[in-house]
Amino acid sequence: IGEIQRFLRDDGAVKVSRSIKELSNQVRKTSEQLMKELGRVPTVKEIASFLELSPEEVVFAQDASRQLASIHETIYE
Amino acid sequence: MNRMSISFSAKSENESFARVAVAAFVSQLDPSMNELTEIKTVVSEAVTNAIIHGYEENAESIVYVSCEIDEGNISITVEDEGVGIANIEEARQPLYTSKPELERSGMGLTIMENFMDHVEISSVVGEGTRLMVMKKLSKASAFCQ
Amino acid sequence: MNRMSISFSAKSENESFARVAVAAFVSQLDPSMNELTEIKTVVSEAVTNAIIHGYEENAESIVYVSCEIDEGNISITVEDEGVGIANIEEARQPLYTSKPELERSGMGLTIMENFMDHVEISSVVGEGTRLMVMKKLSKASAFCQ
Ligand SMILES: Nc1ncnc2c1ncn2[C@@H]1O[C@H](COP(=O)(O)OP(=O)(O)O)[C@@H](O)[C@H]1O
Ligand SMILES: Nc1ncnc2c1ncn2[C@@H]1O[C@H](COP(=O)(O)OP(=O)(O)O)[C@@H](O)[C@H]1O
Ligand SMILES: [Mg+2]
Ligand SMILES: [Mg+2]
Repeated sequence: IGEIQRFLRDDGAVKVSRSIKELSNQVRKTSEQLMKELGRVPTVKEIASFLELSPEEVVFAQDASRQLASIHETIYE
Repeated sequence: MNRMSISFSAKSENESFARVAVAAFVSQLDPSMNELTEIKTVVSEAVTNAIIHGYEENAESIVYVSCEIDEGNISITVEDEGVGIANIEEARQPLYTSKPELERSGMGLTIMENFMDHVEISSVVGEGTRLMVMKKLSKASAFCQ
Repeated sequence: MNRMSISFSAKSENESFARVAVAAFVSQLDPSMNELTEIKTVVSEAVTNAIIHGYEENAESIVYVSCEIDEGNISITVEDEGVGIANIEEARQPLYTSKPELERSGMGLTIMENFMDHVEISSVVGEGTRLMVMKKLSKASAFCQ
């Protein structure tokens, strides 16, 4: 099943509601890690450059996951 | 100086769109993640007010949001052409809500005042409401990174 | 049916904002990651055209983007009040660019035609350009999986 999931993800056919969740987890983990390293709350660009995303994409990943989680539940669960 | 505006149907599904659009725009100024969360919360509260109070969830109506950034200063305006507010003083009181039946907390405007440096409301009954909030980003995030 | 529109200063910093705003809005339909990437690419290309060709990077000008979703159908309009296009046939040719000095690829409109089901351009020289693209999300992505 792991293989298939990876395939779907690489293949790009995976739905946004599922894929974005992973990205939002990365944003959260990066934020926690930078907080430890810097001793303060990181800025959005600090997280963006760490993840090689634009700041706007960081915002999208962080927020969309909430909205999309509920779409995912209504459609697939 | 940079400016954007968005408008959208008064549906609660669009609250998330409005929040992301404003947050994505202000991310150009490199706010801290905390400041970003505060701004998103304020946009959510203001847009929700326009949808449920201003328009009473009439999805044909349009909500208008605009945002201007200038150095570390952000100003955000949320407007509706809905029912308006008769008593703005009263509306701003913590815990005051005109819709207790919807389990509203009455804390939306209070939260905005806490997270922003300045909150201005103007409203005409039967014509609509305009909310303007301003925030200056902390120096730390605006200049020293 | 749901609708939004955004407008913003014609600065290249805003391309990423426009792309994310449209992505946040169409995400309501839960497209596949591929479809979302295609849509974001098209918005980038169209907004870049408005900024660099339409307005020749005059940041006082305003770019207008609107988006309508209805079941699995998405339509996106990008408008500018810039110089306009004299010969639309020619502009649509793969590799044609009027700005080879900027190392433009001349592939923007071709990419849009590839990623979208329908691309419509109307333009009046000296008044501006309106680009409308439409896409139907694949059934697979709308219902299966
Ligand atoms: N856009 C608006 N249009 C009409 N009335 C509004 C608007 N925004 C706020 N109000 C009024 O102000 C009151 C307080 O708003 P708020 O503090 O956000 O609390 P709540 O939304 O939980 O009621 C609302 O109950 C409503 O009566
Ligand atoms: N919004 C616009 N306003 C004016 N001219 C445009 C606009 N969009 C496209 N064009 C014209 O069409 C040509 C082809 O566009 P495109 O395929 O995106 O290639 P490129 O942007 O790399 O030149 C441009 O070089 C320009 O002459
Ligand atoms: Mg409220
Ligand atoms: Mg182009």
